[in-house]
Amino acid sequence: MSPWLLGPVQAALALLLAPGLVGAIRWMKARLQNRSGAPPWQPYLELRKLFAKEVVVSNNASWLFRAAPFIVFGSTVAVTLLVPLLAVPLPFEGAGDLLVVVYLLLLGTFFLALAGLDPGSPFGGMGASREMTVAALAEPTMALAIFALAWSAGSTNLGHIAARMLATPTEGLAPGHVLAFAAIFVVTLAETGRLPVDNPATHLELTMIHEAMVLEYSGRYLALIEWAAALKLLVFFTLLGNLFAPWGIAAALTPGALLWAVLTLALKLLALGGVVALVETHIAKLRLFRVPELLSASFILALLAVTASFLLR
Amino acid sequence: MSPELVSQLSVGGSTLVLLAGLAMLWRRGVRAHIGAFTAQSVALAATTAMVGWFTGDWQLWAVAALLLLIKGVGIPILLERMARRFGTERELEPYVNTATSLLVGGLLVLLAYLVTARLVSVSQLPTRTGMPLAMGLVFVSLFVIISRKKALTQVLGFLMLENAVALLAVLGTHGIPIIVEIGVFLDVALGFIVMQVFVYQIHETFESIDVEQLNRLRE
Amino acid sequence: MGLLSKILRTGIVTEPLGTGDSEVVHLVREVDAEARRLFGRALGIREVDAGSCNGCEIEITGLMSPVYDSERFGFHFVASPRHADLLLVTGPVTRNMEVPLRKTYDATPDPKLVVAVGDCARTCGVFAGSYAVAGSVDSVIPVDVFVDGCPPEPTHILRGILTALQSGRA
Amino acid sequence: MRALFLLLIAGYASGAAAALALGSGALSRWASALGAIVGASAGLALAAGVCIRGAAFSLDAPGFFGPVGGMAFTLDPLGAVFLALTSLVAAPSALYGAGYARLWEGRPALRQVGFMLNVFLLTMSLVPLAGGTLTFLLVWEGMSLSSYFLVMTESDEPEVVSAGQWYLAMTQIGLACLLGSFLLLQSGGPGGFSALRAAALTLPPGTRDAVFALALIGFGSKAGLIPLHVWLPRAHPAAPSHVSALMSGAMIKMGIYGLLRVSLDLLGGGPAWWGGLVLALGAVSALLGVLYALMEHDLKSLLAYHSVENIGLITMGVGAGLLFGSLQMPAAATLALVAALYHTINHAVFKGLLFLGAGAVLHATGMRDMNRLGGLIRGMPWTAALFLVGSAAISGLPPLNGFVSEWLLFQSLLPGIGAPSPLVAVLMVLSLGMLALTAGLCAACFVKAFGITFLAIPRSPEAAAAHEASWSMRAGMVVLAVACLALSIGAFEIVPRLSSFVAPLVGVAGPAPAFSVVLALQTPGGFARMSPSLVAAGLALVVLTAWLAVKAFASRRPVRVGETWGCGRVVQTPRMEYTATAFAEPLRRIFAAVYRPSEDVSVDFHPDSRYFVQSISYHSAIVPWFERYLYAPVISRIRSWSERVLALQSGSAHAYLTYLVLALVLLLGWLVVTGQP
Repeated sequence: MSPWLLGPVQAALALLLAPGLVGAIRWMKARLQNRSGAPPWQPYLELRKLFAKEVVVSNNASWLFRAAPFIVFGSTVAVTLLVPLLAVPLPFEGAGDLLVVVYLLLLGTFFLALAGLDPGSPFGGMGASREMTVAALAEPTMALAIFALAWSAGSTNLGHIAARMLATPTEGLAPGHVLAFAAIFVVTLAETGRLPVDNPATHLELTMIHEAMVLEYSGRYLALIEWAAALKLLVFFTLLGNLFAPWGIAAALTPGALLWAVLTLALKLLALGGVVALVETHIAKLRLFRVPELLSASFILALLAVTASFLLR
Repeated sequence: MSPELVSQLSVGGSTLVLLAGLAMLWRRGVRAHIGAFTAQSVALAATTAMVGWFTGDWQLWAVAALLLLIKGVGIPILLERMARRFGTERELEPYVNTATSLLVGGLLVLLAYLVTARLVSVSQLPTRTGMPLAMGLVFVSLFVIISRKKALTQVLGFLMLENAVALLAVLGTHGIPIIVEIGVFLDVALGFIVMQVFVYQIHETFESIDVEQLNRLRE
Repeated sequence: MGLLSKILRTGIVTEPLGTGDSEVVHLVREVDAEARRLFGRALGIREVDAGSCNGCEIEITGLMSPVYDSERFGFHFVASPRHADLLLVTGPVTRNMEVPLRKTYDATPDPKLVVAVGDCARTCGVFAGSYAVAGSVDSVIPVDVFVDGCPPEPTHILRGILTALQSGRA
Repeated sequence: MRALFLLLIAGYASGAAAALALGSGALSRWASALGAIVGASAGLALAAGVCIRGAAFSLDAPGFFGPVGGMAFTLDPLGAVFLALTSLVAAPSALYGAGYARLWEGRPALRQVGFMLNVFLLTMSLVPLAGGTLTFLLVWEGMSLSSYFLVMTESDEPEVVSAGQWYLAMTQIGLACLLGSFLLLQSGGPGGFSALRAAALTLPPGTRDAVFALALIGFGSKAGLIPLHVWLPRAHPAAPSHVSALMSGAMIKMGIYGLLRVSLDLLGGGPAWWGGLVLALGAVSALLGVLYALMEHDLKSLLAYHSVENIGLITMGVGAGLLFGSLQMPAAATLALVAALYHTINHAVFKGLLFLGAGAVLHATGMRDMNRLGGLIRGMPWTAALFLVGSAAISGLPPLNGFVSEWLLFQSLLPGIGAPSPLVAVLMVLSLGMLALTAGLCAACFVKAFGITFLAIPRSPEAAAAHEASWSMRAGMVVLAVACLALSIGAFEIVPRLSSFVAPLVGVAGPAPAFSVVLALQTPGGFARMSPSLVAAGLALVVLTAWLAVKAFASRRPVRVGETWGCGRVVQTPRMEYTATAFAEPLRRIFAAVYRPSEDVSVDFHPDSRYFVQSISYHSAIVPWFERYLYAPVISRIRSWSERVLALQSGSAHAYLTYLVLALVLLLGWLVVTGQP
């Protein structure tokens, strides 16, 4: 299989897995609440339904409201072309590094927030304001964690980082890495709207962050946005799984290796999903103005990660 | 164990010890603070044991055991009793708010890294890599003492300071003679008891262990 | 950790689909089949309290409880009518809720169903003739199914939703 | 070359002359704009020539200003970059201005602006061309004064006057520092830069430090580094919009140019603390700039604070370059300087675009207060789309140019951790964190700026009645928007050139570090690779595919237009929307420690019972702390002194005669004491 073909394959696989990941987390949460819960493939059914439904658009909304879902979805899919989902070296190694991934995700957030403001609904504005606040406060943590990773790997290119980790597995246990992992995990919770930052299952407008921005969306537009959100979660999990523990990722593009890579990837995603489900069962949502405390704690983790990599250089 | 592994482990261990200290700045509840202190003492004991294993020095093993016994078990029990006695008074209004405290903590760690840089560069021990973090914990626990209001929290700050010094000694000099260590323990125990008495007194007098109340003694 | 052990000790309390032949079980089997057929087994429900005494709300909350757990049929309550396929309306429509109810109905994209829950929804119950009451639900928006009872049990509400699904205006 | 140079001067001069000659009608508008465009195109061609050839162009004119030693012009690649970006903003702004100036028709203001704008552009284009101290200071002051007059265009409004005073004061303080700096640098001689370069090596370290410090203050006040930035948020809103675009896009960059020229070229770099200081100043400016921008709801003041922020980012690059240069890390230094230069160019383009957009809004609604705007995307679709492009670019979003230079900036800080001294490493880590926070907050701020201004329901009748800008204004903006995309996609062509320009400045022997492989940027040593063009292509492809797929497979039901969902509330009014202030409220609470907002709530109760509240009035203001603690005391001190001096002016002729006699006596006495004839 030619490396250029790998990109589309990765994107297709990510699109395929993402709703299942969300469904799996919901299922595990249901089980932890002693319910039998919806089956893990429920999100697929919901996407199918939404694509079939009518679209209602606010009379105050402009063309931006209709364009935003495609940009949000597109930018997230573009990220899946860059992250090491299945194999290193990556198909588009030279196209973008870890920073580009962060900026592409920011692009999606930016347009989603604008779309939230567009219909002029108070909830949309509230959601947009909060989403941008959280996103902005999460940036420093992400930057420093990337800093720590890149320094020990000698590059910010995702492929290099994963390959380096494969070459020297002991690196994975270095304190710098563990701390960076913890920091990025907290950022993942914040950026993908999970507890304790945002409650993905909330019905109360005043506590919403992500939901509040998409209250106006319906039908296929909503489907695109929900799919993009699931995809974003998958991207962050992939970064956590394949940058810090890239075992099982294919080094050569043989069918066997790729199959094994898919299998291990699925296992990693499930494991991380289980952790998230446990966390969400255990802790309550933070007040909005306690969120900065959480993020500054994660910033401290990232800072210590960098310091540790200073000390061990 | 290879020196590289040792230096990694000492960084890891002291990171855990430091994180427990920073947790004091993050969490509000007294119980959480006590838990953080316990975890810190255990991590400290583990680090000491690791160094002992590396150097093959039985005294360090003994010190580790003492740490585990006194600070990992004994003092936490006493603290729990105090907490139960006073009800769980939370650090609702520290002098510095939580987010800022955390950032200050981070800066203090960087400062410690700067001041210990030369020290680390001259030392030859593989465990030297952890020293900046231990020094960082010294600063952080001092910050805890000055920025928090509840007497109990300040006691914890003092105890963490002592942990930090012990860690510094273990990493910097591969441990001090056990006699000295025992002496230090006695000091700590004594100081702790004295402070306990003080805290009880404060509580008797003001029905609260908020040291702000002490201002009322002026008039 | 205490929480985890409790979770493990409690186990799954949802009424199983497979065993037993209580009414609920039969019902949920049918509901499952119908939901699968009509809305691709994914039904977004928007609950509108048009002025009820909240008795019906308590029963509706029961639907989401671990025992009935209607999420297993792909039902879930949504935060906005834009996301909804079915409106669950309770209570007599008060004058203040008349316009909001109509707006909610307009805001819901097609195909959509309306299930009116409780006696008040059909007859305005004890509130009938009050100066504050605009009328029954079907005097404001088209209703597919009425669920009687004051308040109706969760099973009846489930049956109502089922009937609405079968009525197949969707 | 020489011809282009003369054409540049001729173009601007003819534009100025036309404005004076042709009165204040449509003809003069277009003539002066045409002159400016000709001059700008000539400048662009000249710069391009120098950049491509890589050889400097120089021309001495001892004829002009004989008494002060004649004018000397040279244009090396570094200067060419700045000439290029100036001309790049100048041409579209002039075109835009031609349309914008219609509102002054029949008023002297038109003539004044037409003339001053051309003088401003001419002097500003000559700054990077200046080859000697005197020439430099002459054109520099020309630039400052002409821009001052442009700021004062609407001089019948009080806040414009006060803005002008602030601006004049800051520029003159800056000029004083520059004079001092150059005097220290120039030990006699004609003061050609080449001579200074040679002389600087022999200067004692103390003098070099003094030269650097004075230059930093002088150029920093022009660039708008905190705390010398106070004039920007005042002057930019006061000036006509295309002038603000030029000042913010091009003029403040001359401060960066001067800093680079003096510290790197003339002084040839210095001790590490220079770089550290500049880096720290840049980081602080960036963060505080964006934080205060978030609190603004005046569209143009918001953009002005973002200029402070971006100058901060550029300065971080410059500082890192100086620092690495002094640490003997030439590759890293080159990368940092390239990042700085590239961000300078990019900021010129997108900030110019944004100011022109804000001008179009002001032109259409007569308002700058975002809390009264909104819904403009219907009235003025072109302006909205173009402003959106600018917002995405300044937020560093792919695939636009801001993203490329911010990426380079991040990459240029990463090598810092490898620096020998731990202090440098810590400095780098901290500034990296601040850079990231700045980037995030900038995105948040432009969601606010665009979303509140252009989206949702109009908040005032003026906003509802907004009309689209005239074609020339739109054309000016379109040019800049296209440049935003081109500068991103063409980065792999431009960046290597920049590196070859700056590499000699930081003492890279031989070829400059490689910066690009096919279509992609690569940092020296292959630390990281990124390809803006591929990212752009990928994004376009994916979005298009998604659109087609949805078209093909999703339901074909027609889109129904309904009311905005507001939990069934009866009617939605603009008062229910989020305002700019509300949008920034969370950040304001989070960073309250920085803002120290003053808040007073006054509740007046019903006369009969305190249980009935009649009205609650809440007022809150944010005074930047450096203005409260730094400028206010100084100003009050000066005022008290001047009042004391006023006491001398008693008005009686005798008193004045006494002063004269006293002065004479003192003078004579001094001569006697010093024993001179």
